[in-house]
Amino acid sequence: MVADLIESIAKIVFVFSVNLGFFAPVLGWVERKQSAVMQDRIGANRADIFGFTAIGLFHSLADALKVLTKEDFIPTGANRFFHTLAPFICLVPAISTFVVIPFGGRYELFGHQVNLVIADLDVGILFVFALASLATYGVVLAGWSSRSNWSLLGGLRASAQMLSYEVAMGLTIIGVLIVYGSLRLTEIGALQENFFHWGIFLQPLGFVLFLTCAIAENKRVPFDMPEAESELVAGYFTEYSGLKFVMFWMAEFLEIVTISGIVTSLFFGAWHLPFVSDQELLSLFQFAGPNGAALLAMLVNVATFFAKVIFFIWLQMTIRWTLPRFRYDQVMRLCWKMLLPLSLINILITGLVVLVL
Amino acid sequence: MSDLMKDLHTEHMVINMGPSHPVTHGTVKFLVTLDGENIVDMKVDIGYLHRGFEKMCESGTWQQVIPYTDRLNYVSPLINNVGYALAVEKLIGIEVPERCQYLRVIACELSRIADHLTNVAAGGLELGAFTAFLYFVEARELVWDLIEMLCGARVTVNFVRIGGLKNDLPQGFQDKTRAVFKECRRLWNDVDKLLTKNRIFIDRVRNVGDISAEEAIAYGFTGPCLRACGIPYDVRKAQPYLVYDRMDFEVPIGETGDNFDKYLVRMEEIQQSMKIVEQALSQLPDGPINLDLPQYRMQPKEDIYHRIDSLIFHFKTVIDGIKPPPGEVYFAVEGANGELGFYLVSDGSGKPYKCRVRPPCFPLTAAMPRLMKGRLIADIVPTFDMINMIGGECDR
Amino acid sequence: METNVTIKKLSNRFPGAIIETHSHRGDDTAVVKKESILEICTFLRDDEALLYNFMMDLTVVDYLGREPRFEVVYHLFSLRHNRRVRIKARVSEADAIIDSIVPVWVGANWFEREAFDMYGITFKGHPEMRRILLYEGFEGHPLRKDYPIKKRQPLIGPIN
Amino acid sequence: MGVTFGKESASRRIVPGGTVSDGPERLLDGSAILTRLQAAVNWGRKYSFFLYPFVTACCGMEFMSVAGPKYDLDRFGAALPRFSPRQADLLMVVGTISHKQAPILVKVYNQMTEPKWVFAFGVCAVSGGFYNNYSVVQGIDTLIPVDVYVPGCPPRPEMVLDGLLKLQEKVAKERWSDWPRGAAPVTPMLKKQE
Repeated sequence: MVADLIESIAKIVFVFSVNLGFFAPVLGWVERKQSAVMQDRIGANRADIFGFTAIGLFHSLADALKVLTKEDFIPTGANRFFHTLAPFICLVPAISTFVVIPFGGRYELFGHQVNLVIADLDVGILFVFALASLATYGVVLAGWSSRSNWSLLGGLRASAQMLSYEVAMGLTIIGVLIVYGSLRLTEIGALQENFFHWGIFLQPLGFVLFLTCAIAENKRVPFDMPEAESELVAGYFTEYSGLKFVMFWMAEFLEIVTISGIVTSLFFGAWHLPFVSDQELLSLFQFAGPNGAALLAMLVNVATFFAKVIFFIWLQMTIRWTLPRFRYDQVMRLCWKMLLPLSLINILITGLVVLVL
Repeated sequence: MSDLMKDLHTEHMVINMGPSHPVTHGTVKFLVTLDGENIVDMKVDIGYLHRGFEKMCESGTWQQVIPYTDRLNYVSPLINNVGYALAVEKLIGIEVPERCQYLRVIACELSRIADHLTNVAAGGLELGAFTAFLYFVEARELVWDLIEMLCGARVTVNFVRIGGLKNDLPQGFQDKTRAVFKECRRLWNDVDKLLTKNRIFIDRVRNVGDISAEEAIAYGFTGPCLRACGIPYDVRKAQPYLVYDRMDFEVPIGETGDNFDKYLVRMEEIQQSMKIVEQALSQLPDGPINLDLPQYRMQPKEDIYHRIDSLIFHFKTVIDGIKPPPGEVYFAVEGANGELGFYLVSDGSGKPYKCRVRPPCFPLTAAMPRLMKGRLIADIVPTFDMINMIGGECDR
Repeated sequence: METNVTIKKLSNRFPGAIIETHSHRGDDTAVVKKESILEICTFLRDDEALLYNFMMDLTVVDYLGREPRFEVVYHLFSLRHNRRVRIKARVSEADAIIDSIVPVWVGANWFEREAFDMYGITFKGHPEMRRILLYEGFEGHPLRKDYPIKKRQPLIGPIN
Repeated sequence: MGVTFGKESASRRIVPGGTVSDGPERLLDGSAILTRLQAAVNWGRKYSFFLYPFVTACCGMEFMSVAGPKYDLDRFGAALPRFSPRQADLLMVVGTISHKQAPILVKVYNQMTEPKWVFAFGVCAVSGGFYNNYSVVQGIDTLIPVDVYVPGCPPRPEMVLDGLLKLQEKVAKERWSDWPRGAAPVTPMLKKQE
């Protein structure tokens, strides 16, 4: 009992410290640096603490300090309650989605079963979708409660876009569910032990469609209609300042991590190394005794998982800085006329193949 | 469906884009009436950068106008300089030496390259293609290096003089040009790959902001926007000035006049302008760059210091200004945005009686409501970019 | 010379409306009566031999001390014949009204508004005769020769 | 004896040497923790300017260059343009401000959230430049408080970077009592119709 409690607390602390303490600030830096590298620039590198600049990493700290001391502004005539609530509604789902994403397998440590996921729900993937839909409310509320035309337009665009892409995203997943026969993310992860059973090989079309929908759901370029800078000034968070504004940003960054985590879990073999099965990994570390071997294997798996996550973060950043922005009607057309039919076709083909085999 | 629409209580939303909005470059206000995302009506309000150009010109001497012309179309100041100088020279009835004419052609075309690079870059930026923007800003930086080498300033150059130029070509200009153009062509190819065949970009710009040739003429379109409609009107070809008749270049035209055609025309003109500069450099004759008419063009500094007659002329032209004979002229050059005309009236004194500029982007901006009605709000972005309204020139 | 074809045709067609003509530095110019400006512009645009389809520029010159005080100057261009012409119409200060040519060239809209803004000349029949470069509330017309160059009319501020 | 500066700072008496002689600051003066905290916050602020580019004229061309790859404003942590004044810290007034534009500039300034700084980019923003006529505001400091003046027509990118470094130095020396600045001390003169 106590061991279970310790295990849960350890996992929660680990996941949240990785997300909030590492990814959220570092991603701000990564985005700046990666864009700089892609554009032949140097990028932020001047902020120093006692002479150390740490290639600009401290700029994230500077941003945080400044934002914390910035005036918090609520427009006159705005709905104060919802205006304050909206960024929280955006941020909380972004943080909590990670609860169901497994970042490692099951290990036998000192006679105790360790399952590296905070909440091993049997409807894990549905939980992800449920929370993703909640984030829509945050955006719409932010747009509506700001009492500004730009915000309102941004909120309207966001509601239409996010709802549409949720439909398409839900359908793209069904192929995966058919193949693995489970909604539980740990189970889907465990089934991808064999390299050729990775989701990307079984569901290549599903992978492309899902990634597209996920980026659109996260409202990043080229799908950043709700905040399109050159059209809507800053979209739904035009009237937000200081910490609340940064909360929207953090939600966006954390969602990048979440998307990468889900893509890794569903399509990229979760925590598995390619060509190395769990048994082989354990036998590789035989020299450390059974407990040591399990511990080492766990570390390797967690590292593998986060390496894959970082790869997908990089991919999303590259897309962000390469492509121009869609027009609003084109985004909707892409969703309803391209992605939706394609995901239906994907389901059909998957079903037929599964039936025949 | 229509019954449903009738029952719904809907009203149009009026929003104010600008004058401080990312797409409007801070100098224009769009009063847009929206039905959802569709533009029902649009009003354009300009004048936020009205700096009293004509009033300032009338208060200075003829030569003192040249710095003000720099700041008309500040993306291609050399063309404004040349246009004004040519107009004054026409008013006086003089023609500058051949070498000067070639150098003015080079200056004009460098400016045109910089202008089109900026325009395409800004278009990319506002559509979210930040990387294409920075590639072309880099290319423009290189062209500016050339301009800086030629006249010592990056943006506001003040290079052309009535009856000549400030200075001759600097040492090593030819080699530098060759190196810069090589790099520019490489960046041009990169941007071409990033944008011209990019499906998202094409979807955003094609069939948006299109206008028929007849309507474009009625609105007074000139320059790349008119050529995109399929009318090959270019002042450099139609009424060749300087030595443009000796240059071998083509005038690219489009078909539908939409934003994609405007973009393609500008991209091709960058290439043609580079060709013109190369030809002009290879044909460049020797000789003086200034007219030997001391009542109009200042004498060299050595003469002013050592000869009393030069000193007197210098004093008279600086204090009183040059004195063109009374009369009026209109002279047009091909600016980066279209026909840039100068209408000058002289009353025989040292100050211009009237110095009017025909700003090419003024009628273009006036046509914005026509181009945007019934479109989506997002279409304002590429259309306004490709119109390339320059505040300094439009509002003067 | 074919350069003054336009002026010849104009003089033949509107003998009473042409006040004077000249071709200083090769720029064909015709000074016409302001009452017939709309008719003349329509003719210049539609006549097969002329076809002035571009209204390139419209401005006003203030000859302070002369009567009539203002000259409205139109620069036209024919794409077909590659030819330019300048039409001028004199307007007095007391009766600073002239017909709008927006029905002929829709592009003249803003040019006429600018002329109104800067010189205070009213264009009859213009769809939207209001200030364009300056703001509502600005008194006077800054490009008139009798407007002091530094006379400011700020919208905001204690200073300026 | 204290010296009083201007109307807007009339409530604050400043002693030569820089210490504020009355107000809440006096109680806090010398409090080591608050001073360190203030230094840390100033450090954060000076490396994290979110710009509001109020670009109107020719200087915009140089502004593009400053943000571009060769000069790269991002090195100093000042590359994120926020077009919503609520989120911006540094108002970059780039170019000529005409009388028609002036109310908008003041409005944008008032909309910005504290702390906020103003950067006058180019001689037109500094003093009106050579446009001394009926339509141009003779320097934006007649409308809003300005922190850094960078002259030049337009200024070279090097000058702009120098101005930014000067502003960083200034921010590093700020005190709690410098904020908030409040709205710009201007009143409408002519009634403007919409």
